Amino acid sequence: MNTVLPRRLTIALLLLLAGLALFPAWGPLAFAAKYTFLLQKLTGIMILAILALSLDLLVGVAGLVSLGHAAFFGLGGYMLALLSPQYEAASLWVALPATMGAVALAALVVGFLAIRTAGIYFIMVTLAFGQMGYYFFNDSKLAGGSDGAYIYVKPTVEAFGTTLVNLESKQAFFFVVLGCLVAVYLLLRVVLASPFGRVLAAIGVNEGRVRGLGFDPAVYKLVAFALAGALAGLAGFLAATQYGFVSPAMLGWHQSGHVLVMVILGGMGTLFGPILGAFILELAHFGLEAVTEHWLLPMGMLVIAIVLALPKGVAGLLLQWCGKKGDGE
Amino acid sequence: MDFWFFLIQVLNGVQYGLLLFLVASGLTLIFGIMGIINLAHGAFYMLGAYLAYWLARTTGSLSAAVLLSLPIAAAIGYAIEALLVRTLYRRDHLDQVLLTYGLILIFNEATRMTWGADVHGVPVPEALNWSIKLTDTLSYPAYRLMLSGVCAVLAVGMYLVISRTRFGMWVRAGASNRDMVAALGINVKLLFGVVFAIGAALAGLAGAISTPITSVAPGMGDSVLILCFVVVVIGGVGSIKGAFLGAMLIGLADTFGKVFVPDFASFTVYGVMAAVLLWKPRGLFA
Amino acid sequence: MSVSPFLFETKGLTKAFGGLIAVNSVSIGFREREAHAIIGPNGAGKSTFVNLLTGHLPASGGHVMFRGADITRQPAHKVARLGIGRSYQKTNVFPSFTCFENCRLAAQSLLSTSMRFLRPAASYREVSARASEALERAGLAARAGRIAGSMSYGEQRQLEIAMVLATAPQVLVLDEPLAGMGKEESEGMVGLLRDLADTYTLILIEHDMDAVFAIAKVLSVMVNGTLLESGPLEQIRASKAVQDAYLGDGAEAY
Amino acid sequence: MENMKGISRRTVLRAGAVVAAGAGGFVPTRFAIGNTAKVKVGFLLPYSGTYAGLGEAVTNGFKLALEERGGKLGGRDIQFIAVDDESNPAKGPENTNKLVTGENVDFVVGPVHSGVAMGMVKVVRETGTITVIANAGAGAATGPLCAPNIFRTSFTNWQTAYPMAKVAAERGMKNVVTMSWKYAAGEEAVAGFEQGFTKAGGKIAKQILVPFPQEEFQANLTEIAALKPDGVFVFFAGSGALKFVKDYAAAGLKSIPLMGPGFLTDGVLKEQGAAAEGVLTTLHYADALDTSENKAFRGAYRKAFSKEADVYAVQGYDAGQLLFQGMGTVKGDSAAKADLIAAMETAVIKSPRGTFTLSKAHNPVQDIYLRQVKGGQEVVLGVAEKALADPAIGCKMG
Repeated sequence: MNTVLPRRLTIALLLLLAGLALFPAWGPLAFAAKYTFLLQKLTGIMILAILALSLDLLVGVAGLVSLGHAAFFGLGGYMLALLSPQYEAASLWVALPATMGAVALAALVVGFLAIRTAGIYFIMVTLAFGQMGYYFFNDSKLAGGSDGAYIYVKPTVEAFGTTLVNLESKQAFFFVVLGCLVAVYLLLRVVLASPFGRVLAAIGVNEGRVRGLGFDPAVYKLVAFALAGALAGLAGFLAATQYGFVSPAMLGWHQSGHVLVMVILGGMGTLFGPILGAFILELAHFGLEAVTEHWLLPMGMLVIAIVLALPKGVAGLLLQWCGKKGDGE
Repeated sequence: MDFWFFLIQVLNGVQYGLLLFLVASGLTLIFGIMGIINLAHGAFYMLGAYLAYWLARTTGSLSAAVLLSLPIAAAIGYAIEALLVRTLYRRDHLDQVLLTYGLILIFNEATRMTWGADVHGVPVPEALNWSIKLTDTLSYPAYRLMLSGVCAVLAVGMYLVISRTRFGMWVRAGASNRDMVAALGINVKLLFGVVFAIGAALAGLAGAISTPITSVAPGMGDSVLILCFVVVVIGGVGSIKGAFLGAMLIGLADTFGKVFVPDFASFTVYGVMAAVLLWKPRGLFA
Repeated sequence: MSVSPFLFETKGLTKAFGGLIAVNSVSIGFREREAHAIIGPNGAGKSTFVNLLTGHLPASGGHVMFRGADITRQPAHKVARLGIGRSYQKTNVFPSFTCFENCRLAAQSLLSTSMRFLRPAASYREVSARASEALERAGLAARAGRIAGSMSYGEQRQLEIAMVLATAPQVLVLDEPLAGMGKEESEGMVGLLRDLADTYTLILIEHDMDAVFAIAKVLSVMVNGTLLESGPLEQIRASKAVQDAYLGDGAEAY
Repeated sequence: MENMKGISRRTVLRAGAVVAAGAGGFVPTRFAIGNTAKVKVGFLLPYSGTYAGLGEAVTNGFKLALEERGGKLGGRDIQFIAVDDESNPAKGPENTNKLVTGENVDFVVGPVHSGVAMGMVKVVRETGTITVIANAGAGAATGPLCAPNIFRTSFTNWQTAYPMAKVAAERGMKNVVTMSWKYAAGEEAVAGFEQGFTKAGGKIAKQILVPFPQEEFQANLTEIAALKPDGVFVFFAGSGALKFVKDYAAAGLKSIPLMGPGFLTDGVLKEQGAAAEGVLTTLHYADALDTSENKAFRGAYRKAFSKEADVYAVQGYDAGQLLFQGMGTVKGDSAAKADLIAAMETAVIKSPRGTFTLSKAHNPVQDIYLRQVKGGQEVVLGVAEKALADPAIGCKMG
């Protein structure tokens, strides 16, 4: 995949981003009473978009189809729950690095074992590890078992005794998550253009050849797995912060499958595609649910229609349009 | 450990394994020959169960219901292959995953719209509604024994078909090298359609004959699907022999896990799978 | 023990797949800057031999020595790092990358490690320079910006060579570089390989005898997994055994 | 091939239209203030998946209660807003938020699933929205997490299990095996039984917990047979209950009394058939309760929905009654929260299950019935425990 996007597409994506960032300005006018809810809904979707982005590094770039990625998402959430003192706030400066570090470490261990396998076997091994994580939190008394656990007070973001951002404010949290989404996207763009990213992308295309050129694919895949895990942990951390609640279902394979669908739907390996995928899937869900209680039926049809009509996901379609009309290459 | 206790637990494990095998064999067949990861396989299991429940109530006979639900499941399988799956052979595996994921949603919801969300059960046929007494408290239900018998017969039958017939040769060829099937000058379209239909029928059959010992409810296929994937992967994708061994392993691991390490019961199955794959990353027979 | 006269050599190298012995105790020595071709009929075990040589397959027995060190058990990526570059029989480039990106990736082996995350790969000047140089040498400089998958077959074969060159190897192991090429394309490639033979140690697997005789100075002949004979071009041409077993079989081979 | 493309494109278009229609659903809503506006009641219930039937029953029961009372709450018209909670705990907070923040509902009624309840409680504790739990029995919701605005018209898992211990002891059982899925509801119920049973001098031979929601019980049934206990106490519901009872009978264990909270047979009794014969259960309701309230309720329910009412419908019905009484006292002024809560706390609900009041933790203080399956019918043997209140350990209210 080319590392530079066509100009038209860049402009279109920036316009979308601006629209999103300005939502707190136009949202109240357009949606009145529903604004606050929609603000939270959008925040939630952006968190899932971060998760989808992190999975795209594995699925779309390195060709590692993980069906256990939600385990790291959930672990991130649980880390915050475990690190938060019961009635006090955890400091973000401590809790976030600790969470991402711990999740990266867990991903490193799982990755070390899983990367020995390939193809459908990799899918299944990651699924198995994901389910193990799910059952760990479901069965152990460590953090509330199947009831889940609460985070009573949101983490504080302070520097020299002054609060920089109050995460209790829904609007502030919206911008924090938006910032994280943009930051993760840019980080992954930078990483993809780096020597590491080039090798990783090459592994996704033709692993044997990469080995022949003198790179050990296993090491690169492992690092990517840990990085994707840490970013999924960040998403989990944000998700846990948003509602102050974590439950084992965060780690389950349904969640993993859901995110995988976002990635494929949006367009694998394009980074911006999975973000669009997250928005499309969640908004479709939201819209369909409002129309019929049998929303799963049209949802299934929508998924199938997109597979049949858009083989490279929504991003593939956009790239094709912009590639044809735009100043491309 | 008491001898009878142990024996019955082995029987329990084997019986569970045989049932898993019936579902998993279709899954591994479809993957082996067609290269399709069919997430909707569990939906066919559910469909078989619902059809059996519905037909058993209309016809009053479970065996008639099972026999009738077989061709229906096969026909639906064939139709889905011809209408949807066929367009995706040249595509990435993941597109197929997505398509069949969409199918799960549709199947689950359509089932609920047709038969409602209630939980249903099918009574054990009178002729088999008895138990074999082994000790004063331990006994074994006859229906489960019959179920194991049917599964075992099917397993042997499948083994013979695959090792002795032309169709079996294609299956073996497909499992080891998919391009070869096309090279053999076979009507690939027809073969794929038939394989998909057979896979659907096997899953449907498993669902149908297990109705008396399970509960018929929406989404019942999902948990079976995951277990069957575990079975297929342990055995080696595309290998019927592997699926059989994998199913036995999972059946026994699950049974004895619950008895000996109840606190880790949910881990045992996935633990066994992780261990097998770390030892043999491509499964036992691949 | 005396110092081996060879840069790269195999000693009794053997590979068995189950009961089938694909490579049977083959010992060949390759001198520095020597163009050495390995020929033999289909199924002689040449490709397997190459895979053993470059660590792509684990050997069942025997040794591979490079600069006096035993590298038999080294994995492919380590072998490549030692300076043994190889090309593949089937076109094996990254089709979604541009021609230049393919080479730049190969040239990243210049860096002590590619575990660098934040600086763009394009900004490593020495890497880009070497990639350009390799493209130049392979005659693809004009094609640098093309998406590899959209280039002609012959160009992709050239790119294959350029990528190997970009890894700055000492030894080039080329597995049928002319396979599937048209006459004109072949001529260009032969010219390129002759040129390379001046600077590199060349190990060439090839069916096209015209090309082999035009490039190689030394020939080894493999039949049924064993080494039939190895020696200078003229010796092999004259060899009765080789003619009987291989060259003599059909005029089409010559 | 061409044709195929046409179809898929049309499907896309149609799906797109549905999405657009959905989006149209949240055009700006007029925001009227004062008592003339409609009261918004939000249902947070499963309308898809395994528990969809339960969600439907709660909804039906609730609507029936209000229709019988003139279809108004405190004189105001009612607008119902239903959100499918998908029985997904991970989405509990978000789905609650959809009602509370998105729709600004005055009341939340739900959910079925305990995990969803935990997520819901988290949100409504912050917003202060008056919430009636119409099923989920998680002890914590009216225990450590109790709050003035959280009510329950159903039960706690403890309540449905504890009285059975006395019954078991009275029947001379000394040695009992307990079994459940390994999840909160089951563990709480089993703990309730064990607490009562050991207090009465009995012994728990073994506690078996199986992974939720797995339904392969053979290994454990064989284990139970080998242990030869005097009785077996289990917590299962829905499809698990159906399957367990059938497997239990098929394994030849019918000679050992099977006991459990009423969910073991409720709703699946007909499907269980002869296998359920003799099963003893305790619950705060029984379909066969011979009271005029129950008969009237069941008749009305059957007439309205051409379906038999069940315990979930009763819980929904009583949630409706509770809100009706509360809103009646404050004359529809839902903004007067303190008065409203006080009115609800002191409400006396004439339920089909029998009259009940609420404890300080806002959980029903109710009779628990002992029931047994006889001749394929659930027969009420009597009251196992009169006016039983959940101990509400950890609740600092009142």
